[in-house]
Amino acid sequence: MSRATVPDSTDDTTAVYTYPDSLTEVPMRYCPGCTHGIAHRLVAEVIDELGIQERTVVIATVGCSVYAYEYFNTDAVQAAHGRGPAVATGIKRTQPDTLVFTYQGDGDLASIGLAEVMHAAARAENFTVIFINNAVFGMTQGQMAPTTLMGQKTTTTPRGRTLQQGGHPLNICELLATIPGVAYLARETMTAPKYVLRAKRSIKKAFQAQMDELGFSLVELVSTCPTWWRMKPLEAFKWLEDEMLSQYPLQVFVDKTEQND
Amino acid sequence: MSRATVPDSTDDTTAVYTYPDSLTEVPMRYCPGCTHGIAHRLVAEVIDELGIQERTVVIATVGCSVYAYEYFNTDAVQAAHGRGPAVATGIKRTQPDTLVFTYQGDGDLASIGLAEVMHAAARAENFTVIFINNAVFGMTQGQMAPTTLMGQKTTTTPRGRTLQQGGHPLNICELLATIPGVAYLARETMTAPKYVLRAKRSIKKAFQAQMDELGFSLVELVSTCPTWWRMKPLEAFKWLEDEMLSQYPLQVFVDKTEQND
Amino acid sequence: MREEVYMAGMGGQGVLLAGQILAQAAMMVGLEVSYFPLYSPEVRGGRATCTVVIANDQVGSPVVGHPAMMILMDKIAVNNHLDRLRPDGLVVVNSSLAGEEFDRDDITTITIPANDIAIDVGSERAVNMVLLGGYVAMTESVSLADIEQALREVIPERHHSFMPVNIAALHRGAQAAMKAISPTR
Amino acid sequence: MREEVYMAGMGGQGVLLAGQILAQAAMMVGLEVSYFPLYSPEVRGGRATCTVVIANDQVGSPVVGHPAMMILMDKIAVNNHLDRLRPDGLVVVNSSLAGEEFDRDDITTITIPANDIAIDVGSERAVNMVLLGGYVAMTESVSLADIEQALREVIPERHHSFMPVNIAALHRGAQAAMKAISPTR
Amino acid sequence: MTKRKLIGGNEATAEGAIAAGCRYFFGYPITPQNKIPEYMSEHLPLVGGTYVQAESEVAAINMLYGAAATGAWAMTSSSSPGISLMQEGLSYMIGSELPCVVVNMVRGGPGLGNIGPAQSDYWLATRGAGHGDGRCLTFAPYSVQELYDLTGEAFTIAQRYRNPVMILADAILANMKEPCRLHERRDHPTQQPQWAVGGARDGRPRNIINSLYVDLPEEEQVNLRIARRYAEAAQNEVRLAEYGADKPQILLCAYGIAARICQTAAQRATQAGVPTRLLRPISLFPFPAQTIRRWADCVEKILVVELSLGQFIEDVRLAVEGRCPVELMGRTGGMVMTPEEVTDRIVQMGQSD
Amino acid sequence: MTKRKLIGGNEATAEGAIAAGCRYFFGYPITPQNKIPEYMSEHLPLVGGTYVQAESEVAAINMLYGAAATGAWAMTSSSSPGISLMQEGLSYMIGSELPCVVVNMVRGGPGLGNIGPAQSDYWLATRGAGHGDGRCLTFAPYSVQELYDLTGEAFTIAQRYRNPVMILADAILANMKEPCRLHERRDHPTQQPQWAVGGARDGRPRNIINSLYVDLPEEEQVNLRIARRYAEAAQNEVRLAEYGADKPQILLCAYGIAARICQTAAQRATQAGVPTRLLRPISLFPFPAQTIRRWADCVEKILVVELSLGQFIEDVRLAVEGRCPVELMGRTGGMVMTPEEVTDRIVQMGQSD
Amino acid sequence: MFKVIIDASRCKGCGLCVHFCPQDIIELSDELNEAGYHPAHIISEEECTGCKMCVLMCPDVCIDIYKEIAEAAVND
Amino acid sequence: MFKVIIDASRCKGCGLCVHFCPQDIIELSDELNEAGYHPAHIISEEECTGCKMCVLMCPDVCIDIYKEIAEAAVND
Ligand SMILES: Cc1ncc(C[n+]2csc(CCOP(=O)(O)OP(=O)(O)O)c2C)c(N)n1
Ligand SMILES: Cc1ncc(C[n+]2csc(CCOP(=O)(O)OP(=O)(O)O)c2C)c(N)n1
Ligand code: SF4
Ligand code: SF4
Ligand code: SF4
Ligand code: SF4
Ligand code: SF4
Ligand code: SF4
Ligand SMILES: [Mg+2]
Ligand SMILES: [Mg+2]
Repeated sequence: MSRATVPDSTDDTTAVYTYPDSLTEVPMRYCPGCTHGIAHRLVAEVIDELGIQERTVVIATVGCSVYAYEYFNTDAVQAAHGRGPAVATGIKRTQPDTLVFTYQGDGDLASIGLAEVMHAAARAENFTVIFINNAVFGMTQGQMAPTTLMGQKTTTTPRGRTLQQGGHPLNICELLATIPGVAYLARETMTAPKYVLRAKRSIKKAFQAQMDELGFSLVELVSTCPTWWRMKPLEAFKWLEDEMLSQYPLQVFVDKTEQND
Repeated sequence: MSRATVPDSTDDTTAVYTYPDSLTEVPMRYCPGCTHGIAHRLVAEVIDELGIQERTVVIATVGCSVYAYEYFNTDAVQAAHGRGPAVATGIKRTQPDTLVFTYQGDGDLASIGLAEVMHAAARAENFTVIFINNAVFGMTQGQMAPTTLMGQKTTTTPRGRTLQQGGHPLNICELLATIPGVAYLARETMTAPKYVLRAKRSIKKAFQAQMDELGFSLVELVSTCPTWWRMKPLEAFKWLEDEMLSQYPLQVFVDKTEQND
Repeated sequence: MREEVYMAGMGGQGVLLAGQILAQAAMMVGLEVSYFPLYSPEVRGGRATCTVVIANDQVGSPVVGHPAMMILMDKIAVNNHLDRLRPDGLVVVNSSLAGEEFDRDDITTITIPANDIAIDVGSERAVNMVLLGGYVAMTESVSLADIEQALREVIPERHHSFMPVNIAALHRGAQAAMKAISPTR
Repeated sequence: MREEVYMAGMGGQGVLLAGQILAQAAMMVGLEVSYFPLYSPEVRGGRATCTVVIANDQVGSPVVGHPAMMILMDKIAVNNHLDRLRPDGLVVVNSSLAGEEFDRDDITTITIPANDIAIDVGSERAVNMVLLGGYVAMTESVSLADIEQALREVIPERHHSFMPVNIAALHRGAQAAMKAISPTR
Repeated sequence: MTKRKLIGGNEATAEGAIAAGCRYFFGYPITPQNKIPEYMSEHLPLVGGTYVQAESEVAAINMLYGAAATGAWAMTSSSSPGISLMQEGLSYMIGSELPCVVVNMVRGGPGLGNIGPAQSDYWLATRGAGHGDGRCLTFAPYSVQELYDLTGEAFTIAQRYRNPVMILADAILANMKEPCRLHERRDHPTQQPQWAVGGARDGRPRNIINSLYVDLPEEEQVNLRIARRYAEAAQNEVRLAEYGADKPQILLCAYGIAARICQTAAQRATQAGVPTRLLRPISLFPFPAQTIRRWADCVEKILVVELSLGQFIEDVRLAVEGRCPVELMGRTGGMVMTPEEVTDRIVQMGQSD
Repeated sequence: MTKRKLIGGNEATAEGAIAAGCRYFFGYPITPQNKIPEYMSEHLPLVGGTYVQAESEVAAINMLYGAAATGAWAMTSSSSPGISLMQEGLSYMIGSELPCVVVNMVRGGPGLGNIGPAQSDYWLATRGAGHGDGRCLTFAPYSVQELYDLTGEAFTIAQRYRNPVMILADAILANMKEPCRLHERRDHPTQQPQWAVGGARDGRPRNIINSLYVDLPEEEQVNLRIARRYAEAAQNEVRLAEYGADKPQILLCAYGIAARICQTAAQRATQAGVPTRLLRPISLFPFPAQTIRRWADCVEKILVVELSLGQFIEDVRLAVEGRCPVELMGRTGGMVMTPEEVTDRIVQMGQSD
Repeated sequence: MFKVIIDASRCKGCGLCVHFCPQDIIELSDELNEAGYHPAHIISEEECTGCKMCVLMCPDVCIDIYKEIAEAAVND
Repeated sequence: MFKVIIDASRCKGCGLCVHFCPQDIIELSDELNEAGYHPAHIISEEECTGCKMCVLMCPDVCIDIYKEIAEAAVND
């Protein structure tokens, strides 16, 4: 049952959509039009719908989403840059009946934290990763990330990313797809309602995989950073669709929940 | 021209095989029958054959091969555990006309150093990795490595590796094969003369790729650790062939030198 | 001579730029100067403050507990910082966003409707220049002409088309300040 | 009472096991004891040494500069360590691998052809027990019977079939030592 | 009284933790402490605990962070290079006010160094825990029995002060075997502390474990609270032991394995006519500064003996504040001084006056 | 005399390095020093240099290790948490006797902390470099000009002592803009030092860069050699500056940004009738202990002002050895004291006697 | 009939709801909110179909939608 | 005719050359070398075909092989 259809009783109306329980009321500090906010909302809706708010622990990592512990209305742990998956491991190993997810940017996960996420996947650790790939280090002011596109200008690739300076973009899902410990793995985006709905379905499956103790799950959300892309929010959506999706095609890579049904 | 056919002139004989120039005469400290020694010899022969001894820098990493700087008769740098690829990056970026290779065990490369090797590959750093996968931490007395097989007993999996405790074995070549910066990538072994010859060909190609500035190259050598497998050298060869090769099949994954010819 | 000025406003209002231009001007007339910003961690929409200290010789502390001068760009800035102004200090306030009423009567208050003036000279983004002009009118370390010079250095060449607006804003701010010297003193 | 013994040999010769058995025996008779090994970093083929200190009450330093006693398992051990034996000290040497000739004449030297004896009792691997037996014959802290007790504790159950050989080796070592008290003293 | 068992320092450390209620171990192998993870991997499953071999020390300390965040009694162990890699994680632990136990079996450094005994991580242990004003509470056992006892106690102390506790030993203590009295293994506490995460169930307010404070005054308050805990620890947790002459001419200061060496040296020097007392700090932070200061007024000289080139001596000097001369006898790089050498040095000091 | 340019502390640091001949930068972004990598990525390619964005600080320091091994003039920069992650690598650098320059723009800690100014990495910088007896030579600039000058000089000093040199500043200095005189960019030295790797060509004996010494006495000798270099540095590289009253009643000790604050405070306190002198160590290791000790005999009291809770003060106390009372005025967690507050404190100290 | 409530204090004026509303009934106001943004508002609520596109796309979770109960009952 | 020289001081007696020699002409000695291993030695050099299998498999690079020059000249 979708949280959105739960009637929030007032005198003469039914709620079609109201603010999710699993978000606090703290206004989010993201820049206008940044998809971090959409991603937060989707995760919160999924937590509401699965009825797991009281069992959930969010792991806020270092990036623009570092304050995730203020936004998600659940227990929370703030982890060192890149180490969310190690922290999640520590939590799940001691409290296996919690539901744990890390929320990590591409700098956090694909740069400094690559080893931790890959090893967690290899160990088939039973938690979920929400991976926000916006092709840039947002919080630190727009430097190159491992996922920055070839030719993309950032504050540390002022002439555009080149093979010589920064190498090739790293495709995290394609890497993780080779690892047997992965139970659910998908790449989604949020630049249109249909994508948002797809993304939410994937997030829900990822949590479902965790609830069913199938192992490691990760949903990559190809995201925008209008500020450091130096674009208006809608321009950023277009650039994402035109430029990023060919490097990061949307796909469900692994889905062991299906076998489970 | 093969180094082995160079006549080492004595009065009445020609050398069919003599000790490679690129090895010092320091006796190697490896246990009897350990394939580390074969791997060293092969690399040294390749360096001799390519005539690059004076341009080569070996990066000894931390594992039983930590003393590689004593054995290879070239400039050498000893790197912190797992960080060989970062050190190699630093050397190649400042001295691009050197030939640099790291010599790394599976603990070094696949456990603590996973991020460094993957990122070096993604950056298409132009050096070579010799990766010794013996399914165990040799130097520290036989603990589980990421490449330890399921069920394998080690000093930290006294009841055999299980999914719960240690997760799945990590297949490094399969992971790296998804990365476009890789110019040469192969998995070989050394348990029989034919394999040894194949392994040497791959090592030579990897160095060739580096000399041609094609990017990152890596040769995985499926290896033995008779001591911590608690086997005689020949038993270890058999166990490797029977048990390891199904998890780590021999294969040339990427070969851009071909396109270059 | 040691001149300490503290500026505060919302990120995007050009607080930091105003501080840098003042610092640049001071340097160009041969004074010693130190400028330092404090951002809040939000990339946008956060608060921005900066301190500029100008001196004949060594600047000494760039940190100032109770500055003698302030430029406050909006209500929040007034609420957060005005109490730290030194008694007998001088504050230039943007009355468009902060009103005209303040708690303190031991200071000199220059109120300038900077948003209105900025719109009037052609760009709401010139609010910072209006207030800076007002400030310069009240101090002796640098002149409006020095600020104009500094502007040319600090503003990238490709934005020099905005020069006239900025200069107009400066002067209008200065005029407004001269008129506005508060009677609360 | 403070008894300090230093043992050295090649890895694999059972130096460390000998030290542990001695320590175990000392503990079992109610003494205080400290055993510590020093390996060289090669997994195999390296050198192994250990120190055992036995005392009535606190052991104090487990590190000993000039031990009063030594067990040296081969030539290299003699070359590397004998000069550190305290004047008037006692050394038990494996003459099978180290010969009978030593540089020092200010010490008591017990030479035991330990390899030969070990082969004789049925296992070359019992060399360490032969030498330990020789040592125990020369000291008062523990007896051969104590060592036998300790052996039973230290050797894993599944290897208890080797017990008789080890015990024989101990006793033969002790006999050899009694006979061998060197006339160099 | 329980039976004594001849047991190695590493094993005693691991067993001490298990016996005290530790049920989670996250670690990465490194000599000379490999027997600790090996022991844990063997024994923890038998008591319902969990051993996780981390992919690195960085991962290990962050797994520990996660486990500690749930209130679990958890630990890691390593040796010098691995402890260096844990500095960021330890700083996070301190900043987030999380208890844990970290064992450092120090080896010769810097860099890869060697696996000989050393005390050259003194600063790393007592000043360390990376960046920021936080520190580890640090204890230095000097025998196998003390490794066992202190590692066990460390868990209680860590919980009390919500701060990492470091057990600082060395390659000799790690490998040394001595008789040790073991007590029954205790169960680990089942109730989560009130601050721990694990799901905000049944209406309990949600908990947040965090070291980020954008509000600078709030961060300052946090740091002052942590500093107050250290001050409290300085009241309650200072431990030391003293041995030897009651009216000493020379005071020896040494901790850990160096103190063992000095125990014998103090005895011999006293016998040789230079009355010598050994003061052995067991807690390194908090440091027994007051006792040392008191002795400084009564002795001719202090000799500091450490397996490093002048780290521990700074704490002694800070305590002494010039009251008497303080001399250093240090070794480094895996080397140890012998009791004979220390004795000679004391006798020489005693005679030079 | 060259023209003055209004330039930020980060930019001055980066430009100072380039101007001195640094051509290689390996780093990972972190606030408040992001403008350093950004500047480097923009400018290094223009002078034939190379900027590599490492995947982490651990990778960055190890890339630096590789670059330093070839004799290249190379640097990295970071801020507190990143510097914690570099501890193992720095220890390797020291153990392998490699020169390099590391900049730490300290922020509020521990843990993630905040991006406010702090000096709470004092121990990390001066006692640090991870495990072992090694240390970084550490310099603390206090103005944009000094950031520029000292960062440049750091390369020469690093080469001279074959040891990492750390530039320790903070979030205010990083973001502060001040007039700065820039000199011409110098070319970097083309000849490899004799110990560097890069291929053993033309019959030169092969070079090995290594910190592993299985032979313990050899390792001890290496450490003693390194210690001798530090002793040499203590002879040649101690730097300090003094300001204020010639016959002071109170001596202020402060470094970096705190010294800037104290400059004004010393002036005002003197004016207020308490003659005050400021002693500002510029080199933190080696530490200007002798000068402080001399002053300790001449003043009533010393006030140590630091943006931390009592780290720097230990070096002052070690220098003073009880000759006069040493008091602390510390802030933490990103907070700073104002010159007014310091003045008040001095005046109060001056009157209490 | 739907009731669309946009929390103007949270709104950052990103315009995504404006763009994605198929009925084209959302607009940014000329006024600034406290945070300095031009918040979105509904210009013609009666045309709203309750499709939730605006909700789906809003990064700041500013939008609540209610349905009048009479209709709701019919629909259920 | 080939000359096979096995450096007994380096040999660790692993037996790999013994196993892989197709001519079965290598054996481990009963004696111990300095390092305590039973080194390999050739028992019937005349049967050696110079196939280098022993060389290929020796982890300690103990084996050198020479060919008598007369024959070598013929082969070249
Ligand atoms: C150890 C460490 N290194 C560096 C940083 C600085 N830092 C903070 S966020 C960040 C990158 C953030 O990028 P990303 O993960 O992509 O998140 P985004 O802001 O883009 O959402 C970095 C490098 C840090 N806090 N800690
Ligand atoms: C930072 C750090 N952590 C741990 C170690 C200890 N260590 C030395 S070698 C090694 C593993 C070696 O295994 P592998 O790389 O597989 O090499 P092998 O010995 O098997 O050839 C470890 C964990 C270390 N030296 N440094
Ligand atoms: S900087 Fe980029 S990623 Fe961060 S909140 Fe702003 S738009 Fe989003
Ligand atoms: S421990 Fe294993 S890997 Fe290491 S040298 Fe011995 S056999 Fe080889
Ligand atoms: S619910 Fe649909 S029609 Fe109504 S305002 Fe939102 S987007 Fe427009
Ligand atoms: S999408 Fe949300 S934040 Fe953006 S304009 Fe609409 S209501 Fe405002
Ligand atoms: S060359 Fe061939 S035949 Fe000759 S000894 Fe070696 S393996 Fe045997
Ligand atoms: S293969 Fe080499 S090391 Fe092994 S037995 Fe033969 S010669 Fe000796
Ligand atoms: Mg990002
Ligand atoms: Mg291995």
